[in-house]
Amino acid sequence: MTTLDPTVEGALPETEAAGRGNHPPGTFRVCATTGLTVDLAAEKFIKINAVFAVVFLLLGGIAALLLALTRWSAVHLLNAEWYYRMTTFHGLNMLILWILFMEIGILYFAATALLKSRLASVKAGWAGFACMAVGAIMLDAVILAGKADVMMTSYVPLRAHPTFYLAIILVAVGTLIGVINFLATVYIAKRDKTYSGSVPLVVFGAITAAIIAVSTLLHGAGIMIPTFLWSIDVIDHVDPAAYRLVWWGLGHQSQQVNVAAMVSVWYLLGTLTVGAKVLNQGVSRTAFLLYILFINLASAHHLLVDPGVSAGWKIWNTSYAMYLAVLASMIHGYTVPAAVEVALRKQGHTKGLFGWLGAAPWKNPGFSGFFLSLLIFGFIGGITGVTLGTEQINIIAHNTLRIPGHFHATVVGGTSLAFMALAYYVVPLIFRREFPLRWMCRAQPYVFAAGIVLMSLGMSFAGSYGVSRRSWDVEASGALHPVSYDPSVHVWLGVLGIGGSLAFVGLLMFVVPTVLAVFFGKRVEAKMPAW
Amino acid sequence: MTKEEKSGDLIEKESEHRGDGLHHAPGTFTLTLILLVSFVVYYFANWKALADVWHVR
Amino acid sequence: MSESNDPPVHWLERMLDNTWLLLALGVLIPAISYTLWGLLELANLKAATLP
Amino acid sequence: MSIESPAKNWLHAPTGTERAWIGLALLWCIVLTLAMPYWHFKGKQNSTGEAYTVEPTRFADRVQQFVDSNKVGEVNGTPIAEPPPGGDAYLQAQMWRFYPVLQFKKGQTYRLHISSLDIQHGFAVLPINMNFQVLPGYDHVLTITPTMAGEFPILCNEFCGIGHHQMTGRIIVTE
Repeated sequence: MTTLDPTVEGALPETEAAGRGNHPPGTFRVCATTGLTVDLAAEKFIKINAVFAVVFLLLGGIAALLLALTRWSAVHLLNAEWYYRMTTFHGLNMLILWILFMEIGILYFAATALLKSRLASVKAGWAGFACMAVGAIMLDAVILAGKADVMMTSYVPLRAHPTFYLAIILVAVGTLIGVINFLATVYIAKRDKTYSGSVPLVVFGAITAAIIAVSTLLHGAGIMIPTFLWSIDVIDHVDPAAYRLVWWGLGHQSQQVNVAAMVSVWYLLGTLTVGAKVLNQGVSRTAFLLYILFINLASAHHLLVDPGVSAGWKIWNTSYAMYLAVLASMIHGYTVPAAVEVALRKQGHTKGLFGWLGAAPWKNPGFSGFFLSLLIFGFIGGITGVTLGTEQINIIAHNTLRIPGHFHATVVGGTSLAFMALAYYVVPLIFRREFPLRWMCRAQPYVFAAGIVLMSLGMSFAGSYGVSRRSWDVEASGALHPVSYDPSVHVWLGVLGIGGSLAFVGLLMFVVPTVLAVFFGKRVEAKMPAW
Repeated sequence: MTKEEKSGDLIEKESEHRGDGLHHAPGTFTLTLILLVSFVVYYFANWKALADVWHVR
Repeated sequence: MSESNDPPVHWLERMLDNTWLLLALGVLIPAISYTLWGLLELANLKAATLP
Repeated sequence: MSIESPAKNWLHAPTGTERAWIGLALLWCIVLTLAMPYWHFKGKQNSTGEAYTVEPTRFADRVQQFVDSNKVGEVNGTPIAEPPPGGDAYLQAQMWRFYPVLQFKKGQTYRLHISSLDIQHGFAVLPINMNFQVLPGYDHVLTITPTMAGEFPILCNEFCGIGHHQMTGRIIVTE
């Protein structure tokens, strides 16, 4: 296999030396590798957000291993109390904390480096970060203290300690401040004409993520504030059906933020790793527009077998108004790899249908992580998601293990893996530290992807026999009326356990080199060493 | 839109002519076709599974 | 934005460049189609007669 | 480049394989869009969300009345209640049991009312794997027709506290 040397040099054009945007002197540096102007304040925020993100990834990952080893019925590690506690802890650390901290970092990067702009407000940056950090620490503390065994969804009238709701509100407010700071930066960049024409595609994708995030966080405030007031007995009732409806405006829409951010990262890594160009700006941006307009209706997927909302509401919203957001994902699923294919063909890898794919830089974890993320998201996450989210099909899927089987392929195999791939560029370019243990980095995306795929398949198959998600004991031992499953269920739960453990190894293979690089890595003085 | 490309293949020339758009990505197209076929199979298999359960309204 | 001698910019392109319009649409569409419609249906449920 | 600003007038119609793929994808999305309304009218399995608001205590009273007048036996200390074909059946979910055990006749249609007395629960019929949500304050009505005979465990599939995994019940379907 030919390894394309993915030196960013050559893959990127010489950026004009003139454009310094609106940075006051002394507040920016020019990246020796990419030629981008890096705002020093924004750089600081990208760094602390990334560090916090990785800490929560590790915490959530440890919980993940414990959960996988509990669902693996032959091991059944934790007791019931800690199993449910860890499920709550894992969900919030992974789906909320790891991903939100990463996303704020990505937004700050997109608005400042790619638009050659200063950050709109450093104070707002600190305020947002402080809210998020304090909220996150409170959240983890109250869960570990055993005061909030309510799952990530915390469906009322199941009740957690008020600190739990307050912590989520703080995280949401902090994130909203970050998102507004991003939008304000986009505004001042346009006002100060730091770029001409339209914003770069990656920034457009980041704007898409930010817009979805605004809707998400408004729903979050709309439900968590009344729930907090209920938890301190200021109001006496929160309607459970209304809670589910508005809560999923937070819970599912936040996953759409991930989709938009992940697709932007795909485009970015396509450019950074093989010099891919956007084939058709209009097509890619229109696809993002379809996300902005329609993807948030998909929160209805969680209410398909609920009482109260009508079939009309379910069908219309479940179809995202006509599957237009699915169309958007199918478009990105073509344009992203096609851009890679065109770039590699232009570099001379023209043999056959897939010669370009064989010649791709598979030893560059930035590339392999990104491409595996694309494949897992599309082939497993996307297909299962649209199918399970069909109004009637949901009857045979709701709250079974098929659901986590689906979203681990989208959020973990898709988003998390893409963000890890991005980190292989963030650390040398933003932290300016070299990765040690490069063999481990090269192998990491494969190990992690294999683990997640196995785990996702194990969950999906076990779920198709009706095994419930979030159940400590699949055999329901001690229950008044016994429950039994097809014996193959235990084989699939074993696959889940093995896959989950393998994914945890893959996670450590990411965290260890990243932490070593950030704190002890060799300084990158000039250009980033090629992967 | 000014572009200077090292390779002078025909498709690139033509695509410059038209602005954006025309490109040659048969591998990706094949991959996406495989995706579509898997999608169709999985989707209808689920409708089939649904048709086997109790009737409910 | 564009100088007078430029060809006119397509409406879709102008829309895609208008972050604030997109923000408004992105918040309003789900708020109406998902949230308001859903809450209205829940609010209009009848009490059970329990025959 | 995805990280550079394109010059104005970048909007162009897709061409080549890109155009072909978008066409195919759009076609598939139309199929997806039509499938749900089609099944709503022609299919036998639909979740229409029929529901009414109800006080949990009133619901519990109705369940007890249903059990008292329809009791046909007892299993593991739980009464078995058999509604008349075409009639109303009541199932109450609470931490951590379903009450009562229901007995149906195969091929008959029943209006099954499910509600919760305390927090949210799930209603999963095994091994056929049908799943519905159960909320306190809402009488969720499933117009259900069992199509096979046998004993079917039911299971809570929504987290409801430390005893969640032991929350089971049963539906018996006779020929």
